[in-house]
Amino acid sequence: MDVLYFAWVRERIGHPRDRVDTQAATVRELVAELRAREDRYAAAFADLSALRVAVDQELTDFDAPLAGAREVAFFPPMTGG
Amino acid sequence: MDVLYFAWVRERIGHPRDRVDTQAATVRELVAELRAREDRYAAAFADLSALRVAVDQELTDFDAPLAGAREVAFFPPMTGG
Amino acid sequence: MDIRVQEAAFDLGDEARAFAARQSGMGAVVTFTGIVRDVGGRLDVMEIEHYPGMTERALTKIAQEARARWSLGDVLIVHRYGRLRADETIMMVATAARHRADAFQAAQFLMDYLKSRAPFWKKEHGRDGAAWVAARDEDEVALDRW
Amino acid sequence: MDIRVQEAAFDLGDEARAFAARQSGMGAVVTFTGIVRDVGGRLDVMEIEHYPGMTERALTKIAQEARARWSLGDVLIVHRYGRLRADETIMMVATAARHRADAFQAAQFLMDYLKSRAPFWKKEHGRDGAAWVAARDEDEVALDRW
Repeated sequence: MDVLYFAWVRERIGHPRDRVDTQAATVRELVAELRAREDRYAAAFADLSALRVAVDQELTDFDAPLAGAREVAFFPPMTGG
Repeated sequence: MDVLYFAWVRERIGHPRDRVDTQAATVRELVAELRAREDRYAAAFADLSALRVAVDQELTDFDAPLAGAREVAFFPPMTGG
Repeated sequence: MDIRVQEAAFDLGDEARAFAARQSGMGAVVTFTGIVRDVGGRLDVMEIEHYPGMTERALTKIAQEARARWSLGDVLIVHRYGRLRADETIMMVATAARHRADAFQAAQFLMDYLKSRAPFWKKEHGRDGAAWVAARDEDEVALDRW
Repeated sequence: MDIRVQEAAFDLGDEARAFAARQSGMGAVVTFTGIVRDVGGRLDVMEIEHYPGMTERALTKIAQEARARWSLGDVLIVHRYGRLRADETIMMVATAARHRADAFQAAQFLMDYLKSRAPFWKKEHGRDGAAWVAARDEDEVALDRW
């Protein structure tokens, strides 16, 4: 599964994407695995209320299932326009 | 006093303005005088609810006083934009 | 404020570009353009009559009111009169503001007032004869929200 | 629908003119343009990051939703990414409709959704360093009206 990071999430983690091999059933479980990797991951995922998530390029929430997902992205609230 | 007509009021009366010598105290009294002039005036002023009035280029109502007024205009509801 | 009542055609793109270019520090520009519609291919000419003198006063007053109500950079109103053909631009308003809500609100306010309070009258000349465009009740109702 | 996500600059006037020219029978055209604001002369560069692929999907979905809700002729969305300077155009939406209420409502809807639901992030680089622009609570609240 590809895990993508944008804006300050990308900066905090230090790179824009990881290739992840996971059995996580939900986004929340995936976040727990990522947090356990290194301090910079723990820092990036410290406050989930400051983050948004997309699964296969659709906005969703942290309880979304990951079955069949190819791409998960984490980023701060969007500021387009 | 100049009395101006626009749109179908002008067409019904047949010309765009009259020079009027009047003692009318209000727009309503001026309308009564104009109605008495000729049938085409009576026709133009038959239904005041279909008309709007401006005194000295400011929208007002038929009870507006005419003291000191230099220009009164009658026209249908506006359709700009 | 740039308020023009003119017979000449204007280009929506040129007006929008020039308006935006003369703003400073404004993050939001909204434009509205009214275009002659030919419903069912019946329109030959849209004739627009106005009340010279009062028109400029009414538009200036509406624009000043918008600037008093919202935090705006600038306001543009261009309105044509005379004989127009289908697809020609009739009029345009533009507003600039730091934030989009002000720009949108002010542009809608300008349009609502201009529709019912600026002395313009439209007459459609077409295949079926000529007729003055009737004011729409909903245009009068639209003023209640301000 | 014309939806573009691009690094290249665009001209608001050219886009507005071209958009209006390809409508037919639409009496109302509304445009919104977002411009880089330099608050207090401190901005050097506004960097816009986006999520290629998801951005286009999100904008298409928002435009389709607008067309489902209002009676529209066409919808344009142009949004840039990359490094922008003060006074450059960031993005633009345009809507065409027979009547002005639909064009205004749809343009505001597009803007409200685009602000908070399209994957763009802004970072300001300036005299005081660099900082990501924070989302505004009022932009999230603005979605509740639709």
